[in-house]
Parts: sequence; structure tokens; C-alpha cells
Amino acid sequence: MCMKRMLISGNEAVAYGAIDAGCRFYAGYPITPSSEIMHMMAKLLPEHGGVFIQAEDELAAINMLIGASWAGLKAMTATSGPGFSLMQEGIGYAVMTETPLVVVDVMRAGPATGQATKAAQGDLMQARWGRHGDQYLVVLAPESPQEAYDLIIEAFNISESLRTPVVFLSDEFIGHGREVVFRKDPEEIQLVERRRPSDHEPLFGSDDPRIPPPMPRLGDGYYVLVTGSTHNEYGYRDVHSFETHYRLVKRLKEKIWGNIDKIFKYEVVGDPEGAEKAVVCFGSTCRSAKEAIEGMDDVVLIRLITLWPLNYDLLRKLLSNVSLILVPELSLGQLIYDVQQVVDSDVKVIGVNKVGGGVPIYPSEIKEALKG
Amino acid sequence: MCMKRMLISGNEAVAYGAIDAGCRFYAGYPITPSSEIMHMMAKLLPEHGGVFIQAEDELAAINMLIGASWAGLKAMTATSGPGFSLMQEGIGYAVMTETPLVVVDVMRAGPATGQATKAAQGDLMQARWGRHGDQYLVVLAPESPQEAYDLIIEAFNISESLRTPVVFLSDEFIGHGREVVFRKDPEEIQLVERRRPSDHEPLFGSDDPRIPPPMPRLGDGYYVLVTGSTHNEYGYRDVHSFETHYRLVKRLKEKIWGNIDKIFKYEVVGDPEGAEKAVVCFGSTCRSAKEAIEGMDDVVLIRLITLWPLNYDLLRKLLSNVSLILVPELSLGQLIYDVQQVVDSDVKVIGVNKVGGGVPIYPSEIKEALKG
Amino acid sequence: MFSIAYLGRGGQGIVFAATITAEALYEKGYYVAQLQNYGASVRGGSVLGYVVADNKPIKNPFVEVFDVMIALHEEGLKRWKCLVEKSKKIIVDEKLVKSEVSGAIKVPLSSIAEEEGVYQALNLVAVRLAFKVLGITGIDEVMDKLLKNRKNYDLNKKAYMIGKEIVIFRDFGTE
Amino acid sequence: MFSIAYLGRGGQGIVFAATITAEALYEKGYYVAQLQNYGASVRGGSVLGYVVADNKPIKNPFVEVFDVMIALHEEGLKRWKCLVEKSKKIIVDEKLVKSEVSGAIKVPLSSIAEEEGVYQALNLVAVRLAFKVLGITGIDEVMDKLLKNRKNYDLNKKAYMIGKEIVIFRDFGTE
Amino acid sequence: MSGHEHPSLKYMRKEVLPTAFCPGCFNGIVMNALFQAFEELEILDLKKYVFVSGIGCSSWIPSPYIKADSLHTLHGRAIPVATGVKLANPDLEVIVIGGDGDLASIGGNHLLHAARRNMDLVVIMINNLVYGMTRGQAAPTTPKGMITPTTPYGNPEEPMDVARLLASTNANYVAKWCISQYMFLKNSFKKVLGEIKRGFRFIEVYAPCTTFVIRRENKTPGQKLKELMNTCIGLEKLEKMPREERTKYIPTGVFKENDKPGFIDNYRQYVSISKR
Amino acid sequence: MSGHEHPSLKYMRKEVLPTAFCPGCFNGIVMNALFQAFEELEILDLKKYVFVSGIGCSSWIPSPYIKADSLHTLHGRAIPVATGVKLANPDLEVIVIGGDGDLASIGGNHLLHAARRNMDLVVIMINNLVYGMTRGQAAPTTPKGMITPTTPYGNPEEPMDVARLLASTNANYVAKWCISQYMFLKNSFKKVLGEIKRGFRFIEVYAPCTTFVIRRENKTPGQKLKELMNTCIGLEKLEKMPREERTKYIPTGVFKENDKPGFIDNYRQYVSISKR
Amino acid sequence: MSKVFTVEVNGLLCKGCGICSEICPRGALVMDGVNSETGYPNPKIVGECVGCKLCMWFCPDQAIVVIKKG
Amino acid sequence: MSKVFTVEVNGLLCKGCGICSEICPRGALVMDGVNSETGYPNPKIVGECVGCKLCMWFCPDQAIVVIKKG
Ligand SMILES: Cc1ncc(C[n+]2csc(CCOP(=O)(O)OP(=O)(O)O)c2C)c(N)n1
Ligand SMILES: Cc1ncc(C[n+]2csc(CCOP(=O)(O)OP(=O)(O)O)c2C)c(N)n1
Ligand code: SF4
Ligand code: SF4
Ligand code: SF4
Ligand code: SF4
Repeated sequence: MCMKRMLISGNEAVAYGAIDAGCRFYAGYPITPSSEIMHMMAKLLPEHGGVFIQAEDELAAINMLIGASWAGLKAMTATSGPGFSLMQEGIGYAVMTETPLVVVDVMRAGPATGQATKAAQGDLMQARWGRHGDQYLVVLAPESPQEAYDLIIEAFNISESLRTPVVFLSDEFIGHGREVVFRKDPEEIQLVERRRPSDHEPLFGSDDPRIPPPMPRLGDGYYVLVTGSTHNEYGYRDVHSFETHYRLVKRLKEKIWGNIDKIFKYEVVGDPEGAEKAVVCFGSTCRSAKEAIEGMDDVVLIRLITLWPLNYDLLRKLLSNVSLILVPELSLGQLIYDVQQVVDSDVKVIGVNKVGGGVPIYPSEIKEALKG
Repeated sequence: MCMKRMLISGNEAVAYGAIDAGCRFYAGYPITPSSEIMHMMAKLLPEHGGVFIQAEDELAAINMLIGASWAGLKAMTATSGPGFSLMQEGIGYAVMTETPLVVVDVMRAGPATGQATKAAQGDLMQARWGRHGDQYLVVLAPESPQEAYDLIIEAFNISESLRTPVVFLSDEFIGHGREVVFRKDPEEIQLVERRRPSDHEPLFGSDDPRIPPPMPRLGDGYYVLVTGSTHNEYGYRDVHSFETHYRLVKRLKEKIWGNIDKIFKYEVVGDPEGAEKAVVCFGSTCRSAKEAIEGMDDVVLIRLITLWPLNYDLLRKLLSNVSLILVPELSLGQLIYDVQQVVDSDVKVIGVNKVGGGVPIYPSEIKEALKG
Repeated sequence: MFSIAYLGRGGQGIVFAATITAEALYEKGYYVAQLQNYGASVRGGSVLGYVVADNKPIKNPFVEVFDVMIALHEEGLKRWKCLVEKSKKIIVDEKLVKSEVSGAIKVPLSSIAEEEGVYQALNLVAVRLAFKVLGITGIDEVMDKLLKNRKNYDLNKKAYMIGKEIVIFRDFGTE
Repeated sequence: MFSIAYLGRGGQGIVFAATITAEALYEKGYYVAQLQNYGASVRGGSVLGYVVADNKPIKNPFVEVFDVMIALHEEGLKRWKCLVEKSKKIIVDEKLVKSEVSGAIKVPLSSIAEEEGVYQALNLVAVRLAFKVLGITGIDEVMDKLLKNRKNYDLNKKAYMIGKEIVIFRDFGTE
Repeated sequence: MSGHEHPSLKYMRKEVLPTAFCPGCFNGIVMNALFQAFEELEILDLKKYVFVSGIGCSSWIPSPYIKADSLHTLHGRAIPVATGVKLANPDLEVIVIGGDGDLASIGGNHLLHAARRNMDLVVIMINNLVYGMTRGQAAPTTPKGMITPTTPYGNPEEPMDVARLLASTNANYVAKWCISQYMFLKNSFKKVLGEIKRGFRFIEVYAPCTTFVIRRENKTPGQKLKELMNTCIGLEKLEKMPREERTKYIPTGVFKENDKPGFIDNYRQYVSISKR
Repeated sequence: MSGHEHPSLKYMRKEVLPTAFCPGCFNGIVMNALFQAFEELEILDLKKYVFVSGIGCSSWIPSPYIKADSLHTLHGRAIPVATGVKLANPDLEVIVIGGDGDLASIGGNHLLHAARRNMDLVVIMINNLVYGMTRGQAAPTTPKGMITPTTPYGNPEEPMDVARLLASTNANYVAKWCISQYMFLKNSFKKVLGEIKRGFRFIEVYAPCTTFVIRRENKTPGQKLKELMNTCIGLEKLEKMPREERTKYIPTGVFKENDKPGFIDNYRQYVSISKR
Repeated sequence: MSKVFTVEVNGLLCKGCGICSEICPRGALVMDGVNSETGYPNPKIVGECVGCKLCMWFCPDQAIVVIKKG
Repeated sequence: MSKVFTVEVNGLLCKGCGICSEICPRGALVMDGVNSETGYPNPKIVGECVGCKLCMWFCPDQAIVVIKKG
């Protein structure tokens, strides 16, 4: 084992992780607090035989990724709130066409332009639901620069193995915070590559919806038909029939939800059986939360690393013994909806909400709130 | 009383309703199945002293509305899924700057281009959460052309009285379905106009968050500062302080949720006390549901007309006696999350989901599902 | 309440048939609801257009069991088989509809229209037939007015009146 | 674990102070986390930059109680009053910080810097002072290397070494 | 019938014919010209060609009718998707086909910036003067005064001259032809597929929508074709006419032509610097 | 000090000064020229002027520094917002101020279509050659070869000449000046505010970013200003030079000027038809 | 009728738009009846084909080919 | 020093960019010390001002005005 120790920001960690994951295409548009990812990719990609392009806007960026992905490269972009909003239509197209790619959203305080340099976690629901129609994708969130590095590799692996866009929710604290990060040795990293088709396998359908269809590269001679309109398993557009549409969207949903066991990552601190109280959190906020509950035997902390698909059953089980649940969020409260959904009305669910000014939620605030 | 009887589509009904609500500005971009709203506005507005413009894209359209609204006109646009996705950033800006306007989304089957001429209800979650950051607005959904006419007037009234964008979720069935619609006499219609400022009232703040600040017209001499960045009550940008940001976003949330009594509209068919089963639905789907439950004493139907903010407490109360809940949706299931949230885990919640091909959910399917 | 559906193929004017049916019934004072289903392509593909009418407001326009369905082309019939099977009465064009539907009444609508030189207005033949089958009377005058406001009045009118003469081998009541 | 925060105003190089502090400690083998908070504007506004260091991985970088805070300008101090009040030690510039903070040690950092002609590198004076107060030894060599890789070595180095000489009227231990 | 086949068919997915275009839609003629160009260049298989289109009638040409890889993308986004393809694999020849609405209205920004970058793409814009797919609304190319569903009193807006605009960018090749100028069009395709093989190459085809333009004028597509044979006129010829005369004609021809390094060439050089 | 005030200050919100711009940022000079134009036109209060900007350093000029109504909109969307304002109340004079990134990159499509429509707006584009606010990344105006955080090996892309491009649209007025050409700039502002009062009027100001362009060149803003006094040169003068010489200079001047009816005029006529 | 050239029409592809017959410089094609498979009229050769292939290139539906006899 | 013109500097607005002193055709302005309020050097008049107002128009911070004496 030969890890490389570095003092880098979470944004830089994302870039290194992407390179190590085999990402060879980046298109993006500058926006605070994500730009350092772009700067680092601009530097690294040409050296690594990859392609970097600064797009004219975020609409172009996300669509360039789609083209590059179909041409065979692993592709990533990074942005923040306003740019993420502009990318929604393109992300939906990637869902529909099963185009693997990774979109990093380094969250800042919104809505609109809000506070560009201040951390927030208010894009959670948008990451899940920001696009029109029935669409499902994967949302991951790291808690630290080190995890940003490790998890972005995982993001590419999920994206490639499931042929799906993955949204990677970082935030300004992680993005601009510099910490010691260990970069893995290439041999240590397990990479998953998209499956190439054999023979006349359909490219847009499969008997088992949990198994994504294979994906050729453009130019491989498959005469691929890629379309964001409703299509059958061979890619032919069918904008008329119920069966084709329903089969397609059901399969796309099932592809994500049916693989929840593989996708769903979380961390439990403490003993869910014995605990009376729980803290449910995601992202950088969890680090304060973890400090807060140190030494508290009656509290269990559940950190969601995968935010979508969400394993509701598991969450329900983990929370089945507690009577008080704290949900600290750097927003007015979004994850709290999930918690409310899995517990019965007699459980007290309290949000610890704070956003703006680049002020984190402090351990003391969580401690205080845990008093009930 | 002197109603005008007309045989028109839901799309045309929206246009007539908008005119009757005092809408005098329309900017849009054609998209099936919403275009007839645009065509009708193109015809009606010049005659009514209003302004119509075909924008170069949906980004332009929503932003033109923002300008027109600040210049003093009631403004509307209509679109469908792909265009709605492109408008998200602009809608978020309207939330942040408290700009009244109405966005009609005539839902079709997605994701991406999907099936352009086929009805769906899959943009519900996007209507609520499609934008980045902490933002709240109002979402309404009619069930028929007649209600499209009546409710769009209400949409403008809410928009003006709360200084908020309102999303109006129609669907292809309503939009293209032609029915007999009664158009109201101008005198019959109660219109709400945005409040103009007096003296040096702050234009972006109020002591009681439920009371929106007044809104001048550009050119009125107020030297208005409108910004989508975090701002204090006088419109000055403050992208640094926690207090300014938190106060602003909390107020914007409270403005919507604190007025839930005024905004939240719903219809109950049957007796919630006596019922053992319930159907919860919205939009055109409710019409089949209503037929389905005709004569069933043990079933109560709850139709949500306002989909956001959602009166969870009320819904919980209405559903407190039932043991089976059906949620029919022309999607893979979105409203069902709300229902799951308000009921305990021992209540059976079943989705009746269908989407694509322009096939409605039929009464028989709901009847069948009600058997449990 | 009664309902009538037209089934066919893009280019046959199915939506127009539903539209004018709805308008005529509307003029007669009915509450009506008209819905349609067609593809995105400019031609071809199956088309369904239907009308529900009642003396009171239409509660639910999503009809599963039609009083009458008239199928002018195989494509429309195939696509909506599920509805066709439940329909109370089903009339199909002898030539353009190929599949067998139990209980369907075959009528040589298109052949007659071709003979009479009104093939392009086959949809209006069907409209008149629908009124006949549904037993709706006194509607020709209204229809005449509606057709006058549109292009190709002579052709359309001729086709429409042919529908009145179509003989079918089951009795659907008299006008 | 120990922590040090620099407070100031845009243009004073507060983030750079935190950056180089973090890098020096990193070179010494510590686990470090460095965070900062500044406005969007290119100049002015309050700035906070801080570093946490430990022999084991940093669990939580969101520090509420700093071991030392050094405030080089009123703006930074005012903005982060809540943290300043909890801080174990607080050192403020005698001239540039105006408000009174209980327990704060006033040091004429900026005056000394001006006298010595290193006003623009006041931040580095603060960095050396921070090491001193925290009792971190043997770090000057590392810092020298880091400064050498940057512009204005002579000025920066001079400022940095001045920090070593600053006399404060409470004892924070010896190096 | 002895089974002779139209020469275009060998480039098409026969199983999905006839196309979904309206009877007499000129889109099919553009296909013929394109395929004839391929044939004359002796390119008989399109495996290494990638077609990218947006949303609109003309965007259906490659998807599904052309037997090649095709990406049928979002409305207005064909050019960025095509850019991504080309950058990721410069060995592929990437051709964008789309409508005036798709490429010049909602997609206008990408068109502009791809031209600025001299991005190595062939872009074929079929200007049918309206939004065909959504039933004939005005486009940015719709002539002033034309009545459409969104301009019921006669379009108040000035149309844009896309080819002329692009001629003032870094694009390598810009031409405009009427659909009636079949041979010029075909030769233009040959030029950008066989000769100038890099940089941004743009060909506008003026081809009014049969259903929503020609029919509204009470003409048949054949009549319109013959009319265009008289009204479409070469740039040079036009410039020799008196000013007042000119407005009656549609100027066509090659607006710009050169063979400067495209983005790919420049990017390769850029990468070589990074490796130094 | 006896309290003499800079003439610009009467148009500014003094309570928020000094501005948040970097020391030596040329944005402030553009303000001076604009305000002097107003003053010379004897327009002393800007109540009937609405300023609209997007996101970027230059977009902060009106918000909050100009004492007038201002809409500080989303990145790239100033022009559609301004269009909405103008259409809703044509009595207001609407002025857009923004950066090259804002107006020509992400906002490029709106720029193009507003120019096509000859929309009645004044648009001032401050071309600082980079994205200032986000710390100096390349813009579509960045010269080839320039090193920025997103072009670490020297920008491989060709820049765009925005004024030249717009000159080939329906816009009424297109001019470009260097910040060093203060008097020309001021007079250009006077022209579009006092004389040509309709249609699309575009003024590009070439004003390199002090922090991310000039400093990277190790120059002071004053040095750069003096340098520009030599390198910015009138269009006519330039055309008289030998070709090889030209590339050393930045061509400035009035690219286009006329006073044709703008969109508002055309729309008024359109409405009058609807009422017949 | 030409001795050398004639046309062949693919009735399944032809949509009866009439372009071929209008564009033919010799007026050699007329639109004829209704194709019962498609409902569209198809062109029929009635005059002399000189083999210019205009109909072929201008047929938007690849439905007509010009062939050499024999 | 000029008899007719001089300049007045607003020390709170001046950011010490030096444009005025560099642009002055007479070299009449020099940058001077550090303004203790702002931390920036401010210009000071040392030569003859001819009243051309270049410094005024080119000052990006509206910090310097040219005034007629007396
Ligand atoms: C974002 C978005 N907006 C609008 C539409 C609806 N739409 C589909 S095609 C089209 C325009 C087609 O016009 P054009 O691009 O000129 O192609 P044509 O059909 O005329 O060939 C529009 C507006 C869409 N699909 N997506
Ligand atoms: C949709 C969106 N994308 C990106 C950004 C980030 N952003 C803010 S300003 C800016 C560019 C500024 O450059 P320019 O418009 O040239 O103005 P300047 O700052 O150079 O004056 C960018 C990319 C944003 N705010 N919104
Ligand atoms: S609508 Fe127009 S462009 Fe579209 S297929 Fe028909 S004729 Fe062609
Ligand atoms: S970054 Fe550049 S453009 Fe922005 S304020 Fe500073 S000098 Fe001006
Ligand atoms: S041009 Fe082609 S499609 Fe049209 S009538 Fe002739 S053969 Fe048929
Ligand atoms: S130009 Fe203005 S800001 Fe710059 S030094 Fe002179 S007075 Fe100060």
C-alpha cells in the first residue's frame, strides 16, 4: 500500500479522485465555490490524455458530457446552485438515455445567487427531483475532503455500472476546506467500467431491470440510436404507446431502486438498539454531530452517504427504537421529510436548521437540541 | 350573474382565465401540449392592451416575466416538462426577489422529451423542489378545463397578494380536452392587486413574515434595488452575514407556510369520519377517482387543489381513521410520499400508477385497487 | 350521458370528427367533453377522438365503456383494443379494418365514400352515422352551420349526408 | 488537538496566514484542517481563516473554542464576536481593533510592522506569533522553505521573524 | 416493379419507412442531397459518422432514418452534444442536422460559440421558416409580417440571417442554399465532407415547411420548388442588382470558405504544451 | 478639504461607497463616462431609467452603486429581464450593464436575439477579457494563448469580436471603445441616450481586469491605460494599415449606426392591426 | 414514352405529394388514382422520360427511381 | 503648483491605485504614505495642475476632483 499524503481542499480532492477513477472528460463553467475542481481538471486532464473544455454555459457543459460519455469517456462536471439548476434538463436526458456521468454540486446558500461563498445543504431535494417527469438517479454526499476523494471514485463506479448520472453533493466547507487527504495508489483502486455489448443485445432494455443494458462507444459500428424521447429496447422512438413508455420508465426506476443494496451507503455511530435518541444527517454537518454525541450512550447517529435512492426500510428499522430524532441541516430542512416519513407520529422529530454566512452547525447546538 | 358558456380546451380556459385575472404580459416558447395557451394569449393580449412576445427560449421567457412584473404587469408563461426544467433557475430568482408571476406547466410524459402529446403528472415534485437552495412557492392543480379557468384567476390572486411565483400544474388531458366552460363576468371576479408601498416602507422585509412587503413599479421613483443575492429589507446585497441570509430565507418560507390557511385548497368527497378507506389525488386523475367511489360509503376522497404548501396536519387529520389509502397518479408515484408521511406505518398506502400513451387511470382500476 | 368514439389513423380527420361532433352537441345545449389521442408525427399513427355528452356537467371524461365506437382504420382499432372490447357497440370499416372483433358490425363506409367521391371526408360520413346510431335527432341544421364555417363545405356536406343513408344490419333504433 | 484562528479584513492576507500555517504544520507531520470565511467582494469585508491540527485525523473541523485567535482588524473581530468570546486566548491588534473584548491581549502588531516596514506582511507577523503562543517549536525551517516558494520572500521572511520577537504581557509558555 | 431502389435508401433504415414527415416535406430532399454527396465521395458506410440532432421535424432525419450512430438530443442542444462527441473521439466525423428553431433560436448560443471556436463539426440547418414540429409558430427566421399561431396579426419581428451572421465568426465554411438548388447543395455537402475536413462548417438550407408555410400560401410543394428556382439567387449576382430589386430575392451561395486549423488542431497543440 | 464632490457622485448611492471593486478597477471609469454623459444631457435624476445587470463584477455597477431603479438578475439573463421591463413600460429607458462573460458567453443567445429584434435597449458590455468575479477564468473574449486558471497552458480558443458580430445584425447602433478613449466613450453614451433613442444600441468597453489581467502582466492599471492609448485605434485608421500591422491594434469606433424603428415601434404597429 | 428511360415508383413509400410530376421538365408524370395500401395517389409515367433524374432527387420520400430500360 | 487649479482627494474613497498620478500629463500627483483609515496610499499634489481633469475622469473611485482655486 502506498498512499500519497496531500494537503488539499475538498475541491482538489474531487479532481484527483476523478482522475484516479478514470475520468477523462470535463466540461464546465466557472462558479463559486466549485471552480477549483475545474481549475484542477484543466491542469490534470491534458497531462492524463483527457479532454478539458470550458463551455459557454452550464447547458452546454452538461450536454457536452453526454456526447463525450457516448463517445466512450468517463465524464464529469462541477457546479453550484445556479449552474445546477440550469443543468437539470440535461441531467434528465442522461437519465432517460442511461448516460453515465457525474455532476458535482458544491452547495452554497441559495435561492438564486444567494451567498456565493457560503456553505449550505439546500440542494438535496433538487438533486432528487429537479427534473421533469419520472426520473431516478443516484445522489451521494461526502462529509470531508478525504471522503470526497474516496466517494467520487465510487460515484464513477456506480455511474458506470448502472449507466446512470450520479449527483455528488459537496458543500463549500468541504470544497474550500483544506485537509490532509490520502490519495490511493492506482493498483489499490477498483474501477468499474461500463459493459460493452455483445452481438445484438439490445442497448436500451434488459429482461432484468436491475441489470442495465450494455453501452457501446459511438463509432463501434452498432448504428446506435440514442434518444431522449420514449424508445423501445433498440432505441427506436415510440412516442405513442403506453406499453413502451411504461416499460421504459419502470425499468429506469427499478434499475436504481432495485440496486439499492449496492448503492445505499451509510454510517452508524452508536448502537441503534440501545439508543433512545438519534441524529440523522448528511455531509459536512455530520462532523459536528459526531463530536456532539461523543460519549453519549443513548444516542445513535446515522449518516446518510447515499441520499437517493434512500433505503426507507433500513432507516425505519434503525430508528424504530428511538423517541427523539434530531436532523441537523444547513438548510431550512429537507432531509427531515425522509425522517418524518419513516417514523410514526409519536416520535419527536426536530430539525436543527441553520444556513447562511458560512456558519456551520456547532456541536454545542446539537448537544443542546438533544436535550429535547 | 352573466356567465359566458364556451366550448373550449383547458389550455384556452387558462388563457381566458388569465386575461380575466388581469394578466397583461405573456412571454413564452412553444411546446406541446401547452402551445394553445400561447396561441390564445397571442391573440387576446394585443386586443386587451397587453404585451405578447415569443421568446428565443424558455430561459428568456421566464426572465422576461420577471422584468415585466417589476414594471407593473401581471405576467404569465406556459410550458411543459423540458421548458419547465429550463425555467427553474428563473423561478428561483422570482422566489428570492418576491416577484409575482404565474408559470403554467401542462404536464406530459417524461423524463426528457418522453412522449410530447401524452398526459402525465410527473412534475409534481419538481414544481416544489426543482430549484437550488431553500425556496418555497405555491403549486396549484386544476382537475378540469372549468377549474383551470377558475383556478388560474386564484393563482394570480395568490401570486399578487403574496408576491410569489405560482406554479400551475395542468396536464395534457385538461389542456387538450375540450369541455363546456363558463366564463365569468368581469364584475363577478374578485381580483387582488399587489400592494404598493407607502412612504419609506422597506420593499424586501416586514415585521410579520406572513405579510409580504409592498411592491412598487419601476419608474415610480423608489430607486428600487432588486437582487437575487442575499439582501436586507431595503434590497442592499449582503452576501456575507448569517443574520441577513437566515432572516431572509426564513421569512420567505414563513410567507408561504404561514399563510397556508389562505392558500391551501382541497376538496373532500365522502365522510372522513366514517370512512375506512381513502383516495388521495390531484388533477385530472381525480375525475376517474370520483366516478370510482360513487356510492361507496366507506371511502373518502381527498382532492388536493393546492399541492404546495401542503397542510400536513389537516391531511393527517382527514386520514386518521382509515386503514387503506389509494394514491392514483399518472406517474410512478410522487404524491404518495406525502401520504406516507402523514400516516403511521400500520396504514396501507397503495399507489395506482400509470403513465404514458395518453391512457388515463380508469374508474375500474381504482375500484379494483380499493378492494385492497 | 352518452359517448361516441372515432378510431382511425393520422390524416383521416378523426380529431376533426370528434371536434365537430362536440360542437354540434354543444350547440344543441349539451354539456360535452371531447378528448383525443394521437402521435407526435404529422402523419400516420393511430388516432382516437371521442365525445361525452350529458344534460348535466360531465363528471368524468375518461370513458371506459363507449356507447358507440366507429373504427375507420386498423391502426386505431389495434391501439385501443382494450376499449373496443368493452364498447357497447362497435362499427368498423369493412375494408380498412382488418382484425376481427367479436360483435363488431362491418360497414363498407370507405367503399361507399370512394364511390361517392367523398373519400377525403370519410370522417364526416362517420359523424352522421354516429348521430344516427345514438338516436340524436334534429342535429343536421346545426351541423350545416358548423360545416359552412369551414373549408370544403360542399364535399363535407355531401359526405355528412351520406352517413344518414348508411344501412346497417342491426337496429339501433330510429331517428 | 490545537487550533488557531486569524481574523481580519479583506486585503490583509488572512487566508494566506491560515494557508501557510496549515502547510507548515502539515510539513511537520500533523493532520490539519484549514477553513476560511470571506465575502464575495474582492476587497474589504471581514475574513476569518483558521487551522486545526492534531496527531490523529481531524474529526471535526468546525471549531467553536479556539486555542488562540489573533484579530488584525475590527471587521473580522466584530463579525465573529461569538467565537471570540469563547476563545481560550485572544490577541488583538492594539490599533486596528477598536472594540473592547474582555480578556483580550492588546499587542501593537501593526505599529511594529509599520515601523519595521513590513506593514503589507502583517499577516506573517501574526503567524509567527501564533506558533509562539501555541508553543510550536522547530517550525521556522519549514516556514522558510514555504516562504521561499512564494513571492516577496525577503519582506515576508522579515515580517515572520518579527513575530518571534513580539513581547506579550502574559506568559504563554516558552518555546 | 423489378425492385430498383432509390440510391438514398442504402443509407437509410428501411424498416422505419415511410418517414413521419408530411407528404411533400422538403426534409427528404435534403437527405437525398446528403446521401448523394456521400455516394459521390465513395463513402458507402457511415460507421465512422455520428449524427447529432435536437428536437424538431428536421431533427428526425438522422433519428431514426439515417443508418449511422445518431444522438437525438434535447431541443437546442445538438451542438454541445456533438462537441462532446468530437472532443472525446476526434476520429469520428460529427454532423449536426437541425431546424432553424433548434439551432438558431433556443440553440443560438451554442451555434455562436461553436463557430467562434471553429469547432470541427458539420452543421446542416434546415430553415423551414417556422417551428414545424409544434405546428407552425414563428421562428427567428420567419419573415416579417407572416401570420402564424404566435403572430396572428403578422410577425412584428425582424428575421435573422443566420448564414450572414456566422460569416462574421471564426467558422471555416458558411454557405446557404435553397432546396431548389439541389446540385449546389449536394456539392456543398461534398465540399465539407470531402475537402474541408476541419473547423466549423455550416450549411443553411432554405426549405419552407410544406404544411405550415406552403399550404398556408395555398401552394403545392412542387409549385413552391419551382418558385424558389426563380427567387433563389447567387450572392454575386444579387450584388450586381439595384438595391430595391434585391429584397425580392433570397441570397444564396458560399458566404465564407477557408481551411484554417479547427479547435481540435488548436487543442492538440495546447496539450502538447502541457506535456512539456 | 472643503467638501468638493466628484461630479459622478450625484448619480451614486454614496452610503455604500467605496465600491467593492478592486483598487484600480476600470469599472469605475465607465461609470464616470456614463454619468458625465447624463450630466451633459442635463439628465440629473435617473428616476425614469432602469438599470439591469446580470452577475459579475461589472454587474455590480448599477446594483447598488447607481441611484436609480436597478434589477440585479441572474448570470446571463439581464437582457431578457430588461426586455420584459421595456415591453411592459416603454416609457422607461432601460440600460443593461454587464460583463463579457455575462452578456456574450452565458447570455449570448439573448444578446443575439435582442439585437435581431432591434429591441429598444442600451447595452453596455464591459469587456475585461476574463471572468473577474469568479477569479479570472477565461472568457470568450480572452485572447488566444493567455494563461488563466482554466487555460493553464495558454487559451487554445479563438476569442470572439462581439461588436463586429453584432454589426451584422439588425441592431441600430454598435460601437466599441477602449477605456482609455474616455471622451469617445462618453460621447457614445450621449449618442445612445440623447440622440438615437430607439432600437438596440450596443457599446463595448474594452477594459482589462486590473486584478486578473493587468496584474498578471505585472503592470499597474495606470501603465495599462497609457498602453491602451497607443494600441486602441480607430477602424478607419486601421483599415489603411498593412494587414500584418493590424493585429497589434485593437480596432475601435462606431461599427454601425442608424435610427430605424425598434421593436417597440414595430410592436405598436402590430397592435394597431389587431385592433382593426 | 421514352425508349431508354422509365421510372419505378415504390407505392409504399410514395405519399402522393406531387412534386415529381410538377418538377418533371417533360411533364412525363401524372398523379394517378389512390393507392389502396396507403390512401395516397402515386405518380404514373405518361410522357417521355429523358432521364434527368429530377424526380428522383426531388422526391422527398425516396419513392421514385429512374431506370434505364432493358 | 498651479495658481488656478488644484485637486481635492477624498481619502475614504481613494484606494490608492495610482492611476491619477500615472495619468497626469504634468506629473503633478505623487502617491503618498498610507492613509491610516483605509490602509491605502493617497495622491498628493506636488506639481502644476493645468486643470485637464484627466485624473478626475480616470479615477475609478470618484475620489479626486479638480477645482478652481479661490
Ligand atoms: C426545451 C424545449 N422547448 C420546447 C420544445 C418544443 N419543441 C419541439 S420542436 C420545437 C421547434 C421545432 O422547430 P425547428 O427547430 O425549427 O424544427 P422543425 O420542426 O421546424 O424542423 C419546439 C419548440 C422542446 N421539445 N423542448
Ligand atoms: C448560472 C451561473 N453560472 C455561473 C455563475 C458564476 N459566475 C458569477 S460571475 C461569473 C462571470 C463573471 O464574468 P463577467 O460576466 O465577464 O463579469 P466580470 O466579473 O468579469 O465583470 C460567473 C461565471 C453564476 N453566478 N451563475
Ligand atoms: S411540419 Fe413541415 S417541416 Fe415538419 S414534417 Fe411537415 S412539412 Fe416537414
Ligand atoms: S476582479 Fe477585475 S473586474 Fe472585478 S473588480 Fe477586480 S479588477 Fe474589477
Ligand atoms: S415526389 Fe415521391 S412521394 Fe411525391 S408523389 Fe412523387 S414519388 Fe410520390
Ligand atoms: S485614481 Fe482615484 S482611487 Fe486611484 S489613487 Fe488616484 S484618487 Fe485614489
